[in-house]
Amino acid sequence: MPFSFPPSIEPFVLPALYIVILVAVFPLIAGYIVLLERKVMADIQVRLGPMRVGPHGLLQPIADAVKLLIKEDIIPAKADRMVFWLAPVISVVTALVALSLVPFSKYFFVADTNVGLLFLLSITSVGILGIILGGWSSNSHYPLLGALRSTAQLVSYEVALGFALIGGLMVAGTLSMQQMVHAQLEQQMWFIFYQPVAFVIYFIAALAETNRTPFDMPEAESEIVAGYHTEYSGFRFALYFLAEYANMVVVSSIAVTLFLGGWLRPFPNVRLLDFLNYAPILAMFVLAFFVFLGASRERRPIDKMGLAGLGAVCALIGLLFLVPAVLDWVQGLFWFVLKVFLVLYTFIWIRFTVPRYRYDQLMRIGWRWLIPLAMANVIVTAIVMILF
Amino acid sequence: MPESILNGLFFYVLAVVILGGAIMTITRRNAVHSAIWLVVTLMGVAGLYLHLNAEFLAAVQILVYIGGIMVLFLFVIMLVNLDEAAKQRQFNRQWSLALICTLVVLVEFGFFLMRGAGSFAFAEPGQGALKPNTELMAVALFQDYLLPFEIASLLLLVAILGAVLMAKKEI
Amino acid sequence: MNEYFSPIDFLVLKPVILLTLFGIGVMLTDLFLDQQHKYMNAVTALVGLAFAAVQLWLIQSEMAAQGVAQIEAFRGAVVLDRFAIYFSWIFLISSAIAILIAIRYLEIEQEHHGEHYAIMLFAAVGMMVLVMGMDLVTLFIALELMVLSVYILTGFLRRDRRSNEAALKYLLLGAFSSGILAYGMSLLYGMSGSTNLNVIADSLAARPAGDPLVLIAITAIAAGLFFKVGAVPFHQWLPDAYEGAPTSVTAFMSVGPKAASFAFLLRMFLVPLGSAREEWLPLLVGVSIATMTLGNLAAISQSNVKRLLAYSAISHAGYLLLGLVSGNETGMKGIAIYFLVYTFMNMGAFAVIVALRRRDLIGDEIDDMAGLMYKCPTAAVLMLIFLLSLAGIPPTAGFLGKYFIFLSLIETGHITLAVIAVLYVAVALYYYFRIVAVMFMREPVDQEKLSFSPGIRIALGVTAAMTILIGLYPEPFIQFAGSTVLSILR
Amino acid sequence: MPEITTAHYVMLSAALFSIGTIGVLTRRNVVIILMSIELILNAVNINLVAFSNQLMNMSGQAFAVFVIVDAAAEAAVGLGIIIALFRNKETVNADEIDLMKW
Repeated sequence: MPFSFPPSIEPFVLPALYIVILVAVFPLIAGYIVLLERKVMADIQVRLGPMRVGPHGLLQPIADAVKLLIKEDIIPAKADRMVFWLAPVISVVTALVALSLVPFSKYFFVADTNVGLLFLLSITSVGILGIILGGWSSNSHYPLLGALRSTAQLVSYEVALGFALIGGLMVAGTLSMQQMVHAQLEQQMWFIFYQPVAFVIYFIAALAETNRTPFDMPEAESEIVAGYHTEYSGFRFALYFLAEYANMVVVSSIAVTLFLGGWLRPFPNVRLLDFLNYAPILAMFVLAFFVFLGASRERRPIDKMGLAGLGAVCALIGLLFLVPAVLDWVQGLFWFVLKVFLVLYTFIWIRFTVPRYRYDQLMRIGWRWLIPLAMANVIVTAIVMILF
Repeated sequence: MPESILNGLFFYVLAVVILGGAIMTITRRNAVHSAIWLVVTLMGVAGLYLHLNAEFLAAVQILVYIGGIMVLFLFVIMLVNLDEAAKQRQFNRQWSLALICTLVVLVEFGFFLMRGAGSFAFAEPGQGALKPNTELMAVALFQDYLLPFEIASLLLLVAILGAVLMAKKEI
Repeated sequence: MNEYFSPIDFLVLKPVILLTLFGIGVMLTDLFLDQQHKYMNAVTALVGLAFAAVQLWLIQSEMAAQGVAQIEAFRGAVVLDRFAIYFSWIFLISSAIAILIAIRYLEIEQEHHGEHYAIMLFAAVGMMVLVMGMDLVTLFIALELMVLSVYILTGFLRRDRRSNEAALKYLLLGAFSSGILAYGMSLLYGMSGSTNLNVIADSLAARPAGDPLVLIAITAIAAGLFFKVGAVPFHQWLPDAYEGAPTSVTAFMSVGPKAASFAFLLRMFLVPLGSAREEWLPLLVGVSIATMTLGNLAAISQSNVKRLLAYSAISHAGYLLLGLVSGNETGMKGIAIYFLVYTFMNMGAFAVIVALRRRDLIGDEIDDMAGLMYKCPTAAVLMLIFLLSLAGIPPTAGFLGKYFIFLSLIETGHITLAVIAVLYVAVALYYYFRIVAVMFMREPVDQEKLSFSPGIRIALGVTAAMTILIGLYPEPFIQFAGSTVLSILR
Repeated sequence: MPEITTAHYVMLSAALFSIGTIGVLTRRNVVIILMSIELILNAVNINLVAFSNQLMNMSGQAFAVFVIVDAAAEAAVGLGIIIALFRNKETVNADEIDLMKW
């Protein structure tokens, strides 16, 4: 290191940097997840999806963001202004704070504490306040109903979610997010293979926790308009939107970390597969190749140039990865992001495949099936662990 | 000593947050506002726990208190719709007792300021450790306090029973 | 066996475990019972109590045979000594009687759910652990289990506003007092570095007299405990809770939880705070005088029998605190025997009120007792016996407890206190005889016969028989009580 | 700035405790009374955790966990009773709960 910080603040430098990166970059990522969702939806429905803004609609998220920001900001006349202002902020802050506990790679994480997963759960549980307060402060019937439904749903499924995680935790033997990944390295097995039931329960509960179909009761358009954020518009609405996608990323990250090997590459112990370490380079070059291919097919010159530039950037990044230090640093991040996106893809896939549940069915699934099943899973796991 | 100044700052900021939140909690007219201020206080207390080497407890505080109890409070406030109550007189007549409480605390503070922190003699520090926090908490809960732990499970069972019995229209 | 759970732990907890299992069993079988067969829940609960009693008996006789005075379990968190066993008997008996009188009453109120009996058993678990506890954490959580169960039982008549209100008041004040108590406990922990009562006792004894922290801790703990036993000035919840609760529950909470709270109070004042006796004694004397005064004087003007008995319960708490004021062997013996007697006479009195409950008549006003002598002489005579006993008239059992407590006061030189207490007994006679006068002198308002359910018959029979038996033939009971409470005196 | 000692935490806890007590004694709204009780229990927990830190002993933190459990149980039952009461009589003011003499 050419220069160094004074020892008293040295441990805070990297985390602070990572926080800045996360806060700055995440809204963009969320925007592109939305684009991904729309594209996947279009594909499932045999359409093209957004194509206007930029080549293949690649600039659509930015256009959306600009639209939301310059929209008129409406606060209902009888709303509780302070709370109305506060509620989306709570949602988005808790969601972003939760990201700080996610281990993106061996090197890239803001904090790794002894009680990491518990903290993560507790912070996401605070997000419920944003929903219930948002619904209440609008001083309007539909938001209030939506908020109450949503809260009941979140609280109910949090129990199942927690129990499912306990199953995984018992195998991992730690609450620290980094240690979980290391435990999977040591036991040479992703925990999804030890805890398939827990993973399935977790996945279902996670769908409910993030208000995704088939559990998107709180925003069931036909019944209660848009649920708790009916009265929200413009920037505040964007905040709720951001929080929702941040929550999706967080729950997927937990699933990846605890059940799918975190930032480990597949089969990290098999020497034969060491070539997978170079997968990030390969991926970048393949990406660049496809972008160039797409560029050659574009008609408008501006699109052609845009895509060509993007391809060049991809290729450049691929070249950068050839440096061993960079490759080592990027390695974990690559696998982690890949796995998270696979989980997110499943979320999206389910959204456009499965119909929505009725509210009472939703509660019944939670209380009568998921929670008892998750508890049984914990008990069986405990017995098996004592016996063997 | 920057370390101790940092510690002091941390303590005083959190103390202001906690006490300010508490005072706002008991003076707000609207029960929802009270609840929000109570959340502020609880967050401050959680921060204090982090400062006092009780990470596990800080997480539990947020998870159970804010994510559970306060949500329950808000839920009930919204169910029983307190708009009427907010327009009425907020305080009852037991001011005298409250005044006595305040006086007692002031006397206590006066004593504290006069005699200094050393006048309160607590037990000597022991040989134990507080880290790794979760593991030690597990040992404490499942070995030293196994019986209370089991009884706490019964307590929660009774609480569930009671809440359902009271709140459900038809059993 | 692994290191943190030993067979001894299991042995000590056996009665408690049985009660818990039966409580859960009641909840499960309740699912399969229709409204006509809900009484089966009561039977299950009684069987559970019987099993627990058998286990308790086995443990007791085993301890006697091996000459063991006390068994420590759970790393000193609980101690099963004779004191705990003695009070456990009281809890088992009072729970059984309360269940017996609850069956018909809940049917009439149309709130006959199995949960009632389950919660009662869980409350008994809390009480039994509470008297065994030697550790602040165990004591706190057991206390909360007990009081939380009682809050729910108090509000069990969900459609009745009086019951709702009583439960809410009880819960708010009870939770408040638990908070104060916990605050005092936290200070004790800070001063001694341990949650074990014996360690706390040692480290408090080593402190200089008049230490401000000790004073604060004593004040907080005393306030919390006085709340729980219903001593003045923390008694406001008690009349309301007694009046609003279902009568069978009132009978239960006037004996079981009260005895448990009192046993807890004794344990706290004698073990950890034992060395600070000079500091809490004046407080205790003041509180007990105020309690007797208020209880007895306020009872005079009551028109509701449940409320009257509530104030009389407050005054009884005053007498019991006097036993702790004298603090010697006779005083302790007095407290122990007082509770045994109180169990029978108080529950008997409430059982009579329960028997008066009919579909159109609540039966807890004094006027509802008018002419009971002509309608149902048995009930009237039984009530007379219980009231005489509550007042402390010699041939009945109630005399015995008061006798020992007054004797202990004289032994320790608190003559003034003894005189005051005896004067209040005269006041008490007045208001108890108001009920008697109404029963025997007034004409009945209606002629409808009382019908006794089998449960109430058994409950009345047992309570009346024991009230008379203990009064006429007290020696074995005195010995039983006397030998058991010594274990708590350090 | 003087060193922050356990006594500072105890003072903070005492202040929080008395604010909670004042809330219980003076407010009419029963929901807010319940919240004040939560303040009191938090004061207890600050004490316990501060002592635990001073003594290097986990008992205090374990005790605090049980206090939180108790707070949750009390809040659940209390709010249940409030709903039952509200169903029968539409008020949440403590001194309007007056069918019996307070």
